[in-house]
Amino acid sequence: MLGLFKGMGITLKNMTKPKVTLGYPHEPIKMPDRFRGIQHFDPEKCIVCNQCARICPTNCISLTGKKHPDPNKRGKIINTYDINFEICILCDLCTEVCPTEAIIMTNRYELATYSREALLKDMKWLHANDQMIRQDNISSKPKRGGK
Amino acid sequence: MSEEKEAKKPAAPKTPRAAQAAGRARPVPPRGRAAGKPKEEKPLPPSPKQPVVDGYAKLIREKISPEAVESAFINQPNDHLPTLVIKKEFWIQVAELFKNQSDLAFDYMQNYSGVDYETHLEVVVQLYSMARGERVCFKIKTDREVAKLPTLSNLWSAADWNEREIYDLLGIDFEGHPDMRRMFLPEDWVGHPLRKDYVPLDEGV
Amino acid sequence: MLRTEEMVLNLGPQHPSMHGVLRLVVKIDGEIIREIEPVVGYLHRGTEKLAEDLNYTQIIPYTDRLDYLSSMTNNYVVCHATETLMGLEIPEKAEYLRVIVMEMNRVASHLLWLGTFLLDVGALTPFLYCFRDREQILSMFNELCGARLTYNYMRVGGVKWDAPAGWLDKVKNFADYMINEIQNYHELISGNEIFLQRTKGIGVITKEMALSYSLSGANIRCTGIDWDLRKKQPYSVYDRFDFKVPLGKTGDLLDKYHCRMDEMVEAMKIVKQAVEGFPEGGATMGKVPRVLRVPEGEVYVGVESPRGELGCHIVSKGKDKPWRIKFRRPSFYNLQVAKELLVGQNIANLVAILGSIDIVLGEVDG
Amino acid sequence: MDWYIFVYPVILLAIVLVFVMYAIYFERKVIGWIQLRKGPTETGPKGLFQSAADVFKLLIKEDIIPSKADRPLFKLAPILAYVPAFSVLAVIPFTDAPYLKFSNVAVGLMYYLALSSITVMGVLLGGWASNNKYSLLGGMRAGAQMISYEIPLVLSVVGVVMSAGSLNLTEIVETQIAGAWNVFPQFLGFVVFIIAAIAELNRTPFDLPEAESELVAGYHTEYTGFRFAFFMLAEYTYVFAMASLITILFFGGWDAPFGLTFIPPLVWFILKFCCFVFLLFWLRATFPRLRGDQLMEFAWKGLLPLAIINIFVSALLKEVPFLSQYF
Repeated sequence: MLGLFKGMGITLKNMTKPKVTLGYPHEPIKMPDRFRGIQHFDPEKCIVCNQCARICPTNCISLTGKKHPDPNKRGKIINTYDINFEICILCDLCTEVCPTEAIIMTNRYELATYSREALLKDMKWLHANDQMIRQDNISSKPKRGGK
Repeated sequence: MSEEKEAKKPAAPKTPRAAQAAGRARPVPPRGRAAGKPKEEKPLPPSPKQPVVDGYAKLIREKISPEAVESAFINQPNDHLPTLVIKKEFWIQVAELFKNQSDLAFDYMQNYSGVDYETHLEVVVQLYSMARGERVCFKIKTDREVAKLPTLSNLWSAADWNEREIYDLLGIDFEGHPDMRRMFLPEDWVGHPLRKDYVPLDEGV
Repeated sequence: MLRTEEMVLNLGPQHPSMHGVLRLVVKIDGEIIREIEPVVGYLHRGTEKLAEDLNYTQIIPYTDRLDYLSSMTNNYVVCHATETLMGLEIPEKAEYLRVIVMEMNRVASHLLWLGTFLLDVGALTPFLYCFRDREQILSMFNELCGARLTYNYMRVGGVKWDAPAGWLDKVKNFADYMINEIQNYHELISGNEIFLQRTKGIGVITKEMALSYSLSGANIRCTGIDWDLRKKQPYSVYDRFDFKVPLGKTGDLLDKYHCRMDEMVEAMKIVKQAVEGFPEGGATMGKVPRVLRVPEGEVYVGVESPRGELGCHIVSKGKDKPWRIKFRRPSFYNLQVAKELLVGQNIANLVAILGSIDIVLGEVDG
Repeated sequence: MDWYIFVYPVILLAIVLVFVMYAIYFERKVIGWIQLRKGPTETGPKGLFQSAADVFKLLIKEDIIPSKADRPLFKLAPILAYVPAFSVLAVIPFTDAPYLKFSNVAVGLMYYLALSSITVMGVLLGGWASNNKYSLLGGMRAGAQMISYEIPLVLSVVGVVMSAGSLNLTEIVETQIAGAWNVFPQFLGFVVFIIAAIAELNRTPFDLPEAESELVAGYHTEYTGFRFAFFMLAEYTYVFAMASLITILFFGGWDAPFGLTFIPPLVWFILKFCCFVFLLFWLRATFPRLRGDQLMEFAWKGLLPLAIINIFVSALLKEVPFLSQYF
């Protein structure tokens, strides 16, 4: 019988302890800097190297490039850039391979919508998603190639 | 730290295992870039486990049949794992011998998987002996068209579901299995997905 | 004896205590189980097939979703298998970080097991206490790698992130807190007579069963068989830490419970040692080629996940993608024994025994 | 016949309904606090209207009867469960004031115990008529459990009845006011009674009939809408009734302890009553569930002998010169 009363003591003690639950959605949850949320995309930095689309494990990134409008400059600029958040698993590999930090993670995590179509985010939307951008990007990036 | 330990044995992990696989004619894999700094092809230092695997092979040849062992070698990168390729006709006898003989006593099945090599199917069984702390790996090849192997479920109960899984995904029929049904996929599924020539019914998401 | 009619009861795939989408077709006589047939596959996503078309880095996020309660060990096993085959050298710092997160993940996983197991035997409250503590681990993981469940933290050759400033102190404080907190759990649960009644002598696994069914983790250790891969086939830097492997005696649910509780304490001790011996400088990634081409060969490695021996069997043909990758999923092996354990029990025991095996359906179904 | 005979029961029904709503609310709050949560907070200030919203939701829900169910019995079951639950309140005296006693029946206790055992019929019927295997198992468990625990429950109050020399609940209280609260001389009886009462109420650790992790929702798995509401109502009305009964039988009803008579008797009653209700919630948050066979064993091999011993000891001590005033 003692064990039963001991347990009752523990539960009674916990009754007055501060509550640990959060009042979401009234108070938004603050995510740490490294949190992998919805990506922000900066078209000006993108060099259309296609690495993000290639590394993506779920093939949710599709992009097309076009010739640089300035004929003196070489290379391409980005034309369209879509991420399908129906299948994106926010694994962070696209930002890891991006050589110019054109695509980076933000702290935004709310993706619920009313339709599947709304989950297909285009370049404009991703560019406008510029709040709470992750700061800690390059410093701890895996150093590949034995530098 | 296993990686460090291996690194101390020079060249051991970086050398293609096929070199020892006397019985298995395999091309030397492309190396160099993948393994970091290119290194000279050196003859392998003999593995400390070499006598063990030779002993196993000898035992099988003596006790069961001289033809039972197709090849026996040490998988050096994999922590010097003694590996024996057994002909499927003798496989069940070999398994019984290795489980029941008291000085072998491989009573624990660590892993049981199947591989499709396009030319043939293969099951790989890793056994462990709790009493002796020894590991051994068996490989048994079977034909792709008539994929049949004897069941191990009478020896290790763990083989039961694993064989069903292999049957489901690779289409190897285990003869004598008490309940040879698909494990994961529905009964009316067509094909065995882990075969290399399997065509998915539903392309893309 | 009254003759009663047997009845087929279909438990799951949606049922409050089925821990995912397991389905049990049970033939019961009154409440006594006469026959039982587990049906799995409702969560089969074909990870092994998908992985054949992915390169080694891309496989890592997929492993997060196998055993989604201990993604760190899943990450580790695929990295470890690849590294073993490539013969890579891992920086010390990365290995320490790996050990810390794996052991913390073990505690998080055991806490969730504890909560749900007690929920299965009908106690509501410990579940929330377990979640409170698990939550702290998850927030620390969130700070470290930016996710709470699907970490995708490890890479072939190291880990993605170094520990952020002050993180190791947090970990150490948490380890101290947790060791103390487990005493509270013992006070709340271990002495409870109803709990003892529900677990003592129930669902006994014999040594022979454990070996024959290749059980691992607490399911084999509760029978007294000393089988912990961290000791038996040491990987990473586990050989540097001093920890015990808790063993049971009888193999019943209570022993399993105590094994897992003691494992949490031991895991926290490892974490403390790892934080103390944490290397100052150094990289978090070893020397890894840009494109991971794994030399031809075959490898099987097993690591001790919270549920048991998590193995990874890779057949490589020298490409950047594996020819065949097979995960030895401990839940899949452990669940098999349920069929033998459950016949002759009643429904209340079924729920408790099934809960004690600690299965994760993402792992069973692969 | 006075007019209030018709009005007071309606008021009482309203009080019971409000009690049920707020008992559920406080149950969720208390368990929430114990589990370091906040409990309901959204509907109304501090979530006060949460239960009202729940009840409203249940009332406007579609009434679903499974096509394979036994329709008449399926409909009858919740009524059969609820009507006795409310009827038993008729004999409970809340204070000494005459207007708060509905019927001063001479065999009040007997009436309570007899009527309350009808509820198990409703539960059993509901479980059977749903034509659902979980419901059936839940109904069977409920039947076995409630009938088994009724016996120690009845036997444990025999000591109280002997000391009061009456089955009338008002008289039982009055003897306690004159002597000591029954909880002290009848401690063994009290322990047996409270355990059996919790089992009768199907609450943790005896909540087998609706064991969520085993039987989904037990006997009311197939019930929705207002029929489900009736089962819930019956359950919580019994909490109300049982808490009142314990207060009356063992804690002196409205008797003010330590001479604190300036506090009105009704308040004392409510205070004691709330303590028991809180105990139920507290137990629910702490204990795991017993297993069926253990439950039966406990009733027949544990509680029943104890209750019988209690009767004998009470009878014996009634003859001891000094102690007899308490027995």
